[in-house]
Amino acid sequence: MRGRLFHTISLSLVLYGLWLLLSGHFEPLLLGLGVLSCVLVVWVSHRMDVVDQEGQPLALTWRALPYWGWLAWEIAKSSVDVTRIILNPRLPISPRLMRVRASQKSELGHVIYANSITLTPGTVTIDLADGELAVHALTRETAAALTDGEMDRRVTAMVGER
Amino acid sequence: MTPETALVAAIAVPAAGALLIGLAGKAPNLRETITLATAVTLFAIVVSLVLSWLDGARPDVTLLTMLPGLSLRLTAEPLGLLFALVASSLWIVNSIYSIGYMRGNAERNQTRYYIFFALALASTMGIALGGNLLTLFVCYELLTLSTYPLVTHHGTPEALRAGRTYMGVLLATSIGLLLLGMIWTWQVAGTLTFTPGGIFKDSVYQPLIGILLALYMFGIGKAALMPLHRWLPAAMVAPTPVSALLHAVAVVKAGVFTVVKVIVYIFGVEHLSTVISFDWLSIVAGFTIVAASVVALRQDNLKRRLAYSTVSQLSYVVLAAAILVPLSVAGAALHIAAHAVGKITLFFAAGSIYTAAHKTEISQLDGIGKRMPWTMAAFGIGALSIIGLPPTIGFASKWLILQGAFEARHMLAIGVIIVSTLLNAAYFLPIVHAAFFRPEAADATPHGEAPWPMVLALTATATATVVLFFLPGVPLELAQQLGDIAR
Amino acid sequence: MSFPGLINSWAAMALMMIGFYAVIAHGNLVKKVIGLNIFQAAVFIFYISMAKVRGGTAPILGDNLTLFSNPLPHVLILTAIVVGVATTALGLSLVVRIRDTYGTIEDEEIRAIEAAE
Amino acid sequence: MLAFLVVTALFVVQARNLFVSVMLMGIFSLLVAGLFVELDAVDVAFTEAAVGAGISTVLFLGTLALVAAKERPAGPWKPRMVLPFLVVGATFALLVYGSLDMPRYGDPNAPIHGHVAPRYLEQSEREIGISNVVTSVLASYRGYDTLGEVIVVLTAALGVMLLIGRGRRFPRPRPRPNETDLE
Amino acid sequence: MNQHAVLRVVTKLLMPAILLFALYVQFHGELGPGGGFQAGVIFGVGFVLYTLIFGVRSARQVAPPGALRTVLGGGVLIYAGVGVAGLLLGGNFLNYSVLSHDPVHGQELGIQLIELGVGTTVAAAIISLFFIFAGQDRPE
Amino acid sequence: MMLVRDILSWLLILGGGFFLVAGAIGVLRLPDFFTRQHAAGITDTMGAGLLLVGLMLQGGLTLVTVKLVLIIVFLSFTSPTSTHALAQAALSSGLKPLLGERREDLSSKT
Amino acid sequence: MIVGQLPILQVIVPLLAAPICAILPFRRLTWLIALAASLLALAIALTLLDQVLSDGPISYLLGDWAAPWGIEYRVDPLAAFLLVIVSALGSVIMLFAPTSVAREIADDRIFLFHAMYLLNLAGLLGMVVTGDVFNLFVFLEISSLSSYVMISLGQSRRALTAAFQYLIMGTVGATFYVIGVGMMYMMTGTLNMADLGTRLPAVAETRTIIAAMAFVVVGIGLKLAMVPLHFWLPNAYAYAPTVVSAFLAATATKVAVYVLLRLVFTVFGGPAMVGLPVDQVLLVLGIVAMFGASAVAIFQTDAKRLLAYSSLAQIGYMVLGISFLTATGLTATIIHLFNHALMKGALFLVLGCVFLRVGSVQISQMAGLGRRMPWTMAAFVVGGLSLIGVPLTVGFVSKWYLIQAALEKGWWLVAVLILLSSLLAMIYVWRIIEVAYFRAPGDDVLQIREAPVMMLIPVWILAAGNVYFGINAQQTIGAAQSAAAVLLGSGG
Amino acid sequence: MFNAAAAAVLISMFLALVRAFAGPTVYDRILAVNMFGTKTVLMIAILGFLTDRPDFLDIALVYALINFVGTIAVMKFFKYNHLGLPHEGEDLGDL
Ligand code: NA
Ligand code: NA
Repeated sequence: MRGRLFHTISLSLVLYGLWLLLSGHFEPLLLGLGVLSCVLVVWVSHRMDVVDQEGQPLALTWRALPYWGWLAWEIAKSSVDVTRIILNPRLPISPRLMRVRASQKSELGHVIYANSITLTPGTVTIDLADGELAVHALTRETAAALTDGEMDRRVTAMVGER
Repeated sequence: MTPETALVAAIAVPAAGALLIGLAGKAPNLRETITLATAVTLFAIVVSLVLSWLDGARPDVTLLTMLPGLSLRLTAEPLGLLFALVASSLWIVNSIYSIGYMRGNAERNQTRYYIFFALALASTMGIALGGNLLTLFVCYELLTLSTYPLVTHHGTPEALRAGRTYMGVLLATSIGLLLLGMIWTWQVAGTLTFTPGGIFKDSVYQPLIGILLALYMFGIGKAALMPLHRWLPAAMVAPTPVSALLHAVAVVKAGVFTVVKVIVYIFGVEHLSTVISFDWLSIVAGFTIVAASVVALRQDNLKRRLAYSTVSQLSYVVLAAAILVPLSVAGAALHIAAHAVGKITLFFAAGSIYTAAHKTEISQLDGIGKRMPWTMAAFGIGALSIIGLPPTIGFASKWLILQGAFEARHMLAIGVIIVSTLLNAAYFLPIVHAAFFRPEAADATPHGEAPWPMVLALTATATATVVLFFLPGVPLELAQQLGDIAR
Repeated sequence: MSFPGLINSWAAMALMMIGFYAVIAHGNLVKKVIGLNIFQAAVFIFYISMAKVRGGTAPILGDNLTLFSNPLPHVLILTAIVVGVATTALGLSLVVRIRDTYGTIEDEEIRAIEAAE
Repeated sequence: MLAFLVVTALFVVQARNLFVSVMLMGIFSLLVAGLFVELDAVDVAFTEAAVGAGISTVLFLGTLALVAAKERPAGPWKPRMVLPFLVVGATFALLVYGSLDMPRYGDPNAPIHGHVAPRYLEQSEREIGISNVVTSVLASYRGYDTLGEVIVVLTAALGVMLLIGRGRRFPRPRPRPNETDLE
Repeated sequence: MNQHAVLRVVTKLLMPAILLFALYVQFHGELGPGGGFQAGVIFGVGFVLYTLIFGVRSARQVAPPGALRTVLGGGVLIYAGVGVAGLLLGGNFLNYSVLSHDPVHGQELGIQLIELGVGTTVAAAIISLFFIFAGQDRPE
Repeated sequence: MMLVRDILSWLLILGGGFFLVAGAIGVLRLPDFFTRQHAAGITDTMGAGLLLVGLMLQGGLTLVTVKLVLIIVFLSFTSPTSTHALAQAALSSGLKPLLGERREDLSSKT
Repeated sequence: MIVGQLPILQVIVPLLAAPICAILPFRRLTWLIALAASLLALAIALTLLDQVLSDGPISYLLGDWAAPWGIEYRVDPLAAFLLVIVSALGSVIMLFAPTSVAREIADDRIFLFHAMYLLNLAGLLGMVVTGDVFNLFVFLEISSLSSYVMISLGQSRRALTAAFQYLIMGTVGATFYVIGVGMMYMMTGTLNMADLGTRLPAVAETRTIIAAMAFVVVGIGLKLAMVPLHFWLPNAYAYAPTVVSAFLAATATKVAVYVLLRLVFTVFGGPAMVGLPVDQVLLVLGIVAMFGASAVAIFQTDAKRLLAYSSLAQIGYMVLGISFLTATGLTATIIHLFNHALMKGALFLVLGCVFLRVGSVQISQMAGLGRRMPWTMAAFVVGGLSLIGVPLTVGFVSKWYLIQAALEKGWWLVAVLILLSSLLAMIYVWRIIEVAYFRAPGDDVLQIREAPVMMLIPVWILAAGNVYFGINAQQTIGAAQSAAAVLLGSGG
Repeated sequence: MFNAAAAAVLISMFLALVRAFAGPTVYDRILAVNMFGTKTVLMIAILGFLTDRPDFLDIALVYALINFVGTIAVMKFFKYNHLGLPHEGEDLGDL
């Protein structure tokens, strides 16, 4: 119960922040409407039952920033690699399917890991069940980059399970 | 009762009668009492109207304005009064006769029958007393509609087919031609009020008058001008009293009445006589007279022979009006009355024969005069009147027409009248002869006269046929007044 | 001389006719609704094209802006778009019902079924 | 852009797989919306994207899930198949005929820019007080049209409820005559 | 697709933001593109997403049909109610200027309110439309 | 300072454009659905990302930048999600990925 | 104050009643709301008619924005006359509805049906009072969409295909209309009808305006089922619930004719506009409709379909009246709008009674009904006679003016054709009357009894209207004449 | 500069369109449409800068949202041939 209240408050604050960002207007009327809007959204969200740890991983925000930075760099590197392959007249690809174990315990962790894999060019998560991911990789190299497990570790660290 | 009230009452009484008959539907005696009472009241009203008119009253009532500038309006004038008089008086007789006929033949749907009969009479009164063409037209259509259930009374496929012909011809002609003529007239003349001398100004384009006349003459299907006569024999499937009153008196007379009325009050006799294209009407009427008589000659069914005789006789009226001299117009008016009395007698007789002997064909009538002396005597008198021999009123009207024809030197009319008189004699006298002087067929079932109300009725009309010859009185007076108006 | 100035209209008109053709020539009911959508979208283009003023900008007032495209057709088409989607929704729900009761959404087959009744 | 549109539309119409048609319709809508942005009609683009690419697509998919997603192949050629071509041809001819006297694209002197509309651009800020002229016209000057638009939405929603909303779709079996009086 | 972890988590994460964005569009329509209609659509699309992931039955518990119908009609009544208010305050139907002492302020207020009516009706309409289409029994 | 920002943003935008086109070419060239997904991924991540960041630099510290950030965030959540969902749907519907070492092998299999 | 607001109240009363009905899922309550709204609309319409006949046209500015910047409502005698027709027929039909609707529509949907009816009514009323061509489109769609829904509620599955066909044709028509409006707007910069009327002459000769005219007329022609754009109508009317057939037949096509009148005269300037041979085209189409549709009607076996084809023929009369471009011709069209509403309203309601008792409106199933349901069938006779144009019914009045208009122009052949076509009406009406009265009833007909009084009252209100306004046509003709005068006057 | 970006976006849109037309599987088409949608988001963003009215990014955001939901809907359609079911066989509840 306490957790739920916490999530509600944190959601409200996040939403109001988002409102201010979107609006950019600070007249009383719009600020007031913002409050009303947030209340309405929180209420609906409650009815939808999306207010929980899974829905509002607020706690991750601070740890997420460095991870995002790292991920962005990974994406950039792989993008260049994959682009090279695509533009190579010989199209030197070697597509493969592989299974990867995710070490996170929560589903949230699995999802973050899966999406990170997908975001990185050259690998796509095509199935996720019980912590085991099926990944389609474009080349042997991209597959290898995944199997070294660094991304898995970083995600686990971010969701605070280590 | 003021003449104005009487004018309205002439229509309201039979209409109210229809309502009461409907309410009394469950009690046959009451129902038929109401029928008779209504008929008598109506007759009294018409008589009072006639008397006040002869006293110089000129009632004219506007009921309501239907369209801007066009109202439903009632006016008394000689032709209409004569027609009303004939129809209302014969309705009394016919009601008595109907009671006998309907009960004698155990017909179904009797209440419907009496209701629509009363409505038909109300419509007929409207036609007779309509003060303008619109009123007349409205009632003319209502007459068609109210008689449709009477024609199809039996509901048999044959009756339905006849009903379709009846409605088809009458509505098609009236809506397709008469209405067009009427609206066109309204367009040209700006009025539809019946006016002595007609409503068209001299400036109206002459060929248009010719077209309008054609629209009227063929639009008035009830006048049964050939080739639009088919509905009349078809209507003979109806019970005989219907044929008697409606198809000898009300409906067909409404047709020729309208013809005369239109010629006298819309075109004007004088005005029309200046239109060169006009004489085709005499030719068509004359042809109808002769042709229908020839057809009648060949019918074995008694009612059909009477029907074709009617077709022929109606054209007498048209022909008389078409001669366009006052005398013949008066003759036309009188012929409406004369033919009515005579022909209703003949139909009554035919109905009596059917009721008493269940015979419908002329060839079955040998020797029937001995079993039904009253009926066949009346038949003989009626036949004389139709042929136009004295001492019957039929002679008087024919005489007037012939006089007019001579005055106008209308050789065609004279010839047609003579030929058709011979034909009339040829198709009626053999029946009388056979009834009285031929021996009865060997296997004949014995029967007597028809029920007494029927005999009473046909005796009355036969008597009237003769009496009117000696005492033409009011009818002749009215006919002559019309002649004066046409002058 | 008139060519470049009317190309927008003509393209819109060609689109209209593509949609219109689908509506009247195709027997598949869903295709007819799709055709209506194209037809209407093309009409929207026609309206919005007429609103354009060369060198103008969107009719949202702001500093330093003077020349705007005509806002009225925009307003009209906003309404028309909504009307269009409302029609689509209704049309499709009818298609669903027709599929339920006839078992087909092909015009010809439906007609054959009705003729056989 | 226009060429894209025409090609897409042709593919939409020609595809026998209705699903493909619907997908391409989505693209078509996006293209139209893009065109609207280019033509300064941002509000309209917004709506077209949301409605054409979003709602319509979803509705079509919902329908295709319930009906066959394949269109019957066109039958053999029959003479009456000329009729649609004639109708479309005549309509197109009329459209092009009508277009010949139209103001040219982007012409700032076209009649529509000289009458009625200028007031919206010049006075609305003073009269209504908001910067989006489209909103001003939509919500105030022609607010009644917009009310009508909302009513149309209401009508469609209620209509779909009536047509395929759940519950008994067909009335109970026909009762015997005379039993149906309510009171 | 409830079983589908990736979709479920991402949807949960985005849902409040989508709804809030809808309301942002709702209330900023007069400043830029957007307004009641677009807001209603976005709000409705949020529900569509929710329904896609969690199923019609759960979604119907969030927005019961009776309530949806009320909101649907209610939006129209809000809009027309503003019009009638103008009428009662001495103007013609849909005259917002009379809603406040300052006509321009009245206009702004009126527009906000009617946009709210639009948004409400449109959102409810889209949600119910999708519920109905997605909630059909399949043929056969 | 302005110049540096402009140059940087142009570079980013150009880079984004390059990846967009390259990825799109990949979508055309690659032999099957699963391999094409990778190319599409490039356009969604690198292409869109660089382009939007470039635009952000143009926009400066304004509402525009905020919205661009929101777009990037939103895309970064939804793009992999839909890619993933699509791949899963394709796989579960029975679409078999081409697997193998070299392009020649693959094309002989198609 | 209220008096000045009548034009808008005319529309928003039913418009607001609709969402209220949608919110309240109660069959009887929503019926009462619908009935009350209709009656209120009728009262408003009558007041408006009275006002405009004595004080001249009323202009109502929505939101107080001056035309042409805002949307204008404009009530002139013609509009007021149509308002009376629509709201009167709506009221009577709502009075009739409960039993019939309970028979033909599932219980849990009736409240939504009432909402749909109100939307349709509001849409039609809105189309009539508006003075803005685009606002007309919006309300056209409101009424169209609700029509599609109401038609599809018919019991036969063919109602669905009929509604779909109507939806497609109707939407194509509306889109054509929008194209036409776009072209007009393009050339004039305005959407206000009166403003268009003054600004169009300057550009009347342009090809754009000629094309616009064609699109607008074809678009509205589709809505009005003007032959040859009529394919959707017979099925739609035949398979819709009877109440819906009655309401649509009595009002929707009338409003479409009204719109055509408005556009041809107020916007395009009527006789003054000689760009296109609109009058000749209308003349030919009208005559073709009169004969073709009547001829088809004769061979129908389903009474509702028969009446539907008859409606097409009657629309032909109205189109014909417009084609004369004269005061009398317009009077004929306008008076026939009213008269035909009375006839078809009565006839369709009679079929509602028949369906209630017999469960079918096949003509062959109606044998002997004249005896089993005397009041119902008597009303049918009255309505049928009116359709034929027998005197003392409204049909006669219409015919009178139409023929007079033809003769006035010297087109006597057209007059003859009008009369001949009414003979066709006689044939198809008589087919039913004959079966009902003179054909022996089948066994299952024997246990049928008369329709409930609550249904007979509205039926007879309309039947009596057929007679009353046939005998005393002064008021209606007066209104029609002033409406025609305004149309011609505004055409300059 | 913006023109160059717009050109790049347009080229990739065009290529996506080709893939959408060519298929061959529906998944290829979905992929192409999704990609096309994302490119439209970029296009709108760039157009905002091109026309000097960069405050239309809300539209781009809406596009992105619609595109996402649309793709999910399409996939659900293909996976379950139904948009409303959480998984097969479950009761759908009432209106
Ligand atoms: Na990837
Ligand atoms: Na806005």
